[in-house]
Amino acid sequence: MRFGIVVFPGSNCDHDVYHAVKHVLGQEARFVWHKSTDLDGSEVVILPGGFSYGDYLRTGALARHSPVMQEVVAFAKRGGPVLGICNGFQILLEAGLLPGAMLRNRGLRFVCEEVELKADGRATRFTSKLSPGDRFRLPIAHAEGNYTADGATLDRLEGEGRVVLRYCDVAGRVTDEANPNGSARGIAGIANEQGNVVGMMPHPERACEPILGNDAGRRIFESVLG
Amino acid sequence: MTVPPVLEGAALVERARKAGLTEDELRRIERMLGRTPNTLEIGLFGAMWSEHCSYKSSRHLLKRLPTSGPRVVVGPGENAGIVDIGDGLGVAFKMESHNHPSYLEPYQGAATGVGGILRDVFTMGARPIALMDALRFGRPEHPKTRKLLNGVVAGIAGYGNAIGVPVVGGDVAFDATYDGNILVNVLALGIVETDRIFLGRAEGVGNPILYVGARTGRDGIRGATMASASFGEGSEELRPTVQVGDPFYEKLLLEACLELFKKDAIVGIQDMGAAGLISSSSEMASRSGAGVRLHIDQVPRREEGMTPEECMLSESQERMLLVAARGREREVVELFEKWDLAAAVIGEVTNTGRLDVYEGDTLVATLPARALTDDAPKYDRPQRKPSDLESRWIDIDAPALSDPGQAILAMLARPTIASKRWVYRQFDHMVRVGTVVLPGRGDAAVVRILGTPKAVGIAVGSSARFCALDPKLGSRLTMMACARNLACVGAEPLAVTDCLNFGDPSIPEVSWQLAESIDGIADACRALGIPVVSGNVSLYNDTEGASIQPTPMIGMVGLLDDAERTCDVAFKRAGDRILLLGRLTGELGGSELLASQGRLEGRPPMLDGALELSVQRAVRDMIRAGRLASAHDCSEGGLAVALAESCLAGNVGATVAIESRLAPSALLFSEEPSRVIVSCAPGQLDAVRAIAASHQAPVVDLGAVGGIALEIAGVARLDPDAMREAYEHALPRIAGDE
Amino acid sequence: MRARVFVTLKPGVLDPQGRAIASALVHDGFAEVRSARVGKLIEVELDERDAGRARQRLTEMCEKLLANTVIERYDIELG
Amino acid sequence: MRARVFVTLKPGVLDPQGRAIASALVHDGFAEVRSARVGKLIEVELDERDAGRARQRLTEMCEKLLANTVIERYDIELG
Ligand SMILES: Nc1ncnc2c1ncn2[C@@H]1O[C@H](COP(=O)(O)OP(=O)(O)O)[C@@H](O)[C@H]1O
Ligand SMILES: [Mg+2]
Repeated sequence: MRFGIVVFPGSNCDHDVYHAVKHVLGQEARFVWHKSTDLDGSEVVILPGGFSYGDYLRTGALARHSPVMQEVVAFAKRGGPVLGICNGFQILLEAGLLPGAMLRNRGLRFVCEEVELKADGRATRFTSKLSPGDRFRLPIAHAEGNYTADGATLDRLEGEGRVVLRYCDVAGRVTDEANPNGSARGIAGIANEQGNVVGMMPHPERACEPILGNDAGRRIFESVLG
Repeated sequence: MTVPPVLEGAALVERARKAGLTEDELRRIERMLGRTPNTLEIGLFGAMWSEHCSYKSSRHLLKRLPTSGPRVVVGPGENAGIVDIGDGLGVAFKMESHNHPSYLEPYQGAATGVGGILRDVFTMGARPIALMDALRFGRPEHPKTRKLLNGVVAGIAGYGNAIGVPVVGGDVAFDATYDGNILVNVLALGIVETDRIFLGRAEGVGNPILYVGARTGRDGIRGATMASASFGEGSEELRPTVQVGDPFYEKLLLEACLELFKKDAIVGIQDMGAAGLISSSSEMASRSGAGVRLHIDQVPRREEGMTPEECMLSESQERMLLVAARGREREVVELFEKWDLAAAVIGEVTNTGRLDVYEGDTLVATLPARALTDDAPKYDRPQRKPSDLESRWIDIDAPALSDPGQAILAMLARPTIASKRWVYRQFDHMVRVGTVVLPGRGDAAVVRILGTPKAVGIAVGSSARFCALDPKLGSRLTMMACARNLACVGAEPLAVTDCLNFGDPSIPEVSWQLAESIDGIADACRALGIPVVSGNVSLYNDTEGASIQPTPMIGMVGLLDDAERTCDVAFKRAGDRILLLGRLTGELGGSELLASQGRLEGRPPMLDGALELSVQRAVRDMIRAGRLASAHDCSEGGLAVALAESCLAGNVGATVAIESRLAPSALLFSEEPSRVIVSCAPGQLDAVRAIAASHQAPVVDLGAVGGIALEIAGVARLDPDAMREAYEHALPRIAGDE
Repeated sequence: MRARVFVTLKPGVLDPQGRAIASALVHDGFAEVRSARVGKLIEVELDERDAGRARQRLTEMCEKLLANTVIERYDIELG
Repeated sequence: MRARVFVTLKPGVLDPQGRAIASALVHDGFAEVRSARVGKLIEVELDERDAGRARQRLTEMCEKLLANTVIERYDIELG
């Protein structure tokens, strides 16, 4: 499958996704420059993590105005699979492809560590290889992952099974202590109604190889391969 | 446009003094030029002859360091050193201090320190893959410590995280000696193809000189001079000299430069760091022996009304000076414009050996380039051994411990020993998917080199208490501790970078410390068979007459041929055997145990060079042969702390019984060198012993992994929650998070 | 023309930064502080003389870019 | 009493964020934008009725905590 990895000025996990997709999963991967006006035949689009536009103003706010985002929105509307990881998730929120917004982490600090997660909701293009309740660990690395939306939106996301990843403790409970950033209802990842657009704060591309101590992230990429 | 005035008499001397030049130095300049320099020229000399830029008090001492070796591709003198690691690749690395700016404005000071050292590495053509930070703060209870700690860590995170280079490890300690002079030393390491290295040279008469990157403002004017002055009353007034960094801009600059390096469009490049344009242009000119003509009015600016002097001395961040091949300048400018960066031709290479600065058609400064650089004065400062030193070398009687278990917990809670998770959790240490041994897990960081089976190990540190008691021995111990840390992750030391953080060199005791320390580093380099390839000297770390204890910070880089054959400190499985490689002599001089009693006393422990190398070789071979489950060096806090850390990292207990006639305090807390605690599956025991024997490394049986508590037979039993409580909460408390 | 744009969190949206500032102030001896909220102040320099037109353009800027209207509100001050 | 504290960068201090925002606005069709600078707006709710005393306390808060006076300046608005 051909993966297009969008490179915004300030993206810095673009090479990592490329490595995971190409060298670990053996798929075709190419970078798509943010000024580009087509997706170069991509069958899967990934918005990688990093600090697009330095995270200035608000995370993801400036990136969503990049020329390539029109194409990404059109691709998503056609049902094409789009995964936003970390800053990519923030961009999807700003672009309106997913509901809600991000606030500063509750502790106000950048947090980089591996956290406990559990799969939830219904199957999406990026979580079909996970079953609700599956637990695993993935790294997070962000200062603004404190997901927020109004109560009605949160209820709707949950009701429609669109909360796909939650922070939890080792027993699988979604608790305040297990929540690294204050995110509403322990939300770590959500999907759109059709399940083709997914945003998540954890970095699956950092956990695809045993040498890195964890390969749980592979299942996210394998899901989209079908 | 007019030529800057030439002053006379007292006004001249005063002007020179303000620029940081002594009257002797002014006279020396007059002799070199055969005339009196104009005011602009005085400013240029002042910056270039500052301690920070000229190394005038340390240069002759640095000559004692071994700098060559079969793997050295680029040694000291360039922006970073480069060492060959095979496969056509090299590692470029350097460590640099940003102590003074970080004290005045911790966030921006530390952030721009990261930006500056990254530029030093990527200017060589290398892609940065790792950062390490070595920090020294004052006492936790000092009123400034909390703010400085928070600001410095946030600044490193703010810059490093945004630019996407992982901070893979570091070293943090607290001591009253740094109350008024914190240390912020950052090491950057990159990978370069050895046939595509770029140097800071201005070559080829007529080649255009380009300015690229951010526009120039009045940031940090006289930063180099400030870094060469002592702190005292009123130094807070130096504030406007603080530079502000923009990691986003630097990320663009990095990517643009790496793209540029793939073409053959440039002949030399150098970042604009301390003393900005004057330093980069005169260094590029004097390295190649060419000359440079600059048109100062062509420099992209962000502020109006800047004088030529301000333009030449500005330390605005995220800027590079480069020499393009003639006719290729258009291409270079277009490439930078693609990345939305400013680029402009501001001069050309000449064959005059001079630095000529024009404003419009007016020649406002004309100086021999070498007068600014190589011909800066060199001072062989008087040295004197501190008179109180030997009186501190008393024999230490092992203190009695009323409750050894409590003593271990107290040691785990010492800020210098306690977990640094609060720090590295704020740094993205995983970006670039290279970090094989994460911070907090290993004695050294291990970063794999994608596209090869190899990895580099990086260790930083400084045993400042040992150096305070005996700078030469302390520096040797520091070097060996770094090498041992590398051995504990399976790496073979390749080369060293250093930051020599010392006080005011005009004080003979400080000069003595510097000289001794350099000798100690040189000795250890020879013993290890490795060179120093880059580094930095930071003097005048003193406040109101009190200099810091000597703190030679060492950054040592090692190679692993197989990234999979590495090791961390965590005990793994119940039943694994625990062994100590090395001896137990119980020396306590200069230990953290004594420091916890407010005592800086004793002789640092003896270093037996042969034993040290045996232990390092043995542990490295064991890891390479895949025999070990864990390896952990015994350093601050001794055996007890090392055992507790291996338990905590592995989330498992251990039962240890040590036959020894030493008093418990000596057994538990001695910081003697040349010791490593290893664990292995029982089935590997014979092989492990055989490897130790083949290197004549002594082995002491300690016990086995298992249970949840750390039990030291007849001494203490420590429950994991108590250990974790002591170990994990010290830093968050200092920072004010708890 | 110069303008000041104030972007603040909507009432009801949690403000972790404001909360931290308030508690740090109280902790530092400013016991009279009841709460704090943090917003952004964006000073824009415009090539536009007409106030009405400037306000209209700034409103567009806010809607398109300067504020995230899911969680933020904005105020424009000319002059 | 309510107060608004404006914390802005001192003139001459580089404002990377403002620079990025201005260029994004221009790219987005707001060609009339010449520059932007970003500051903080801190709204503080105080248990204090006396305006003079409030201003004095807020000044202390700015000096101690709210502003980084190395690179920032502040303005206090009561009301
Ligand atoms: N303590 C040291 N040991 C070895 N080399 C050093 C030391 N200090 C400085 N150098 C070398 O001297 C040169 C000048 O260093 P420096 O002035 O710090 O560089 P920069 O211009 O980037 O600030 C560099 O090549 C550096 O590696
Ligand atoms: Mg340099």
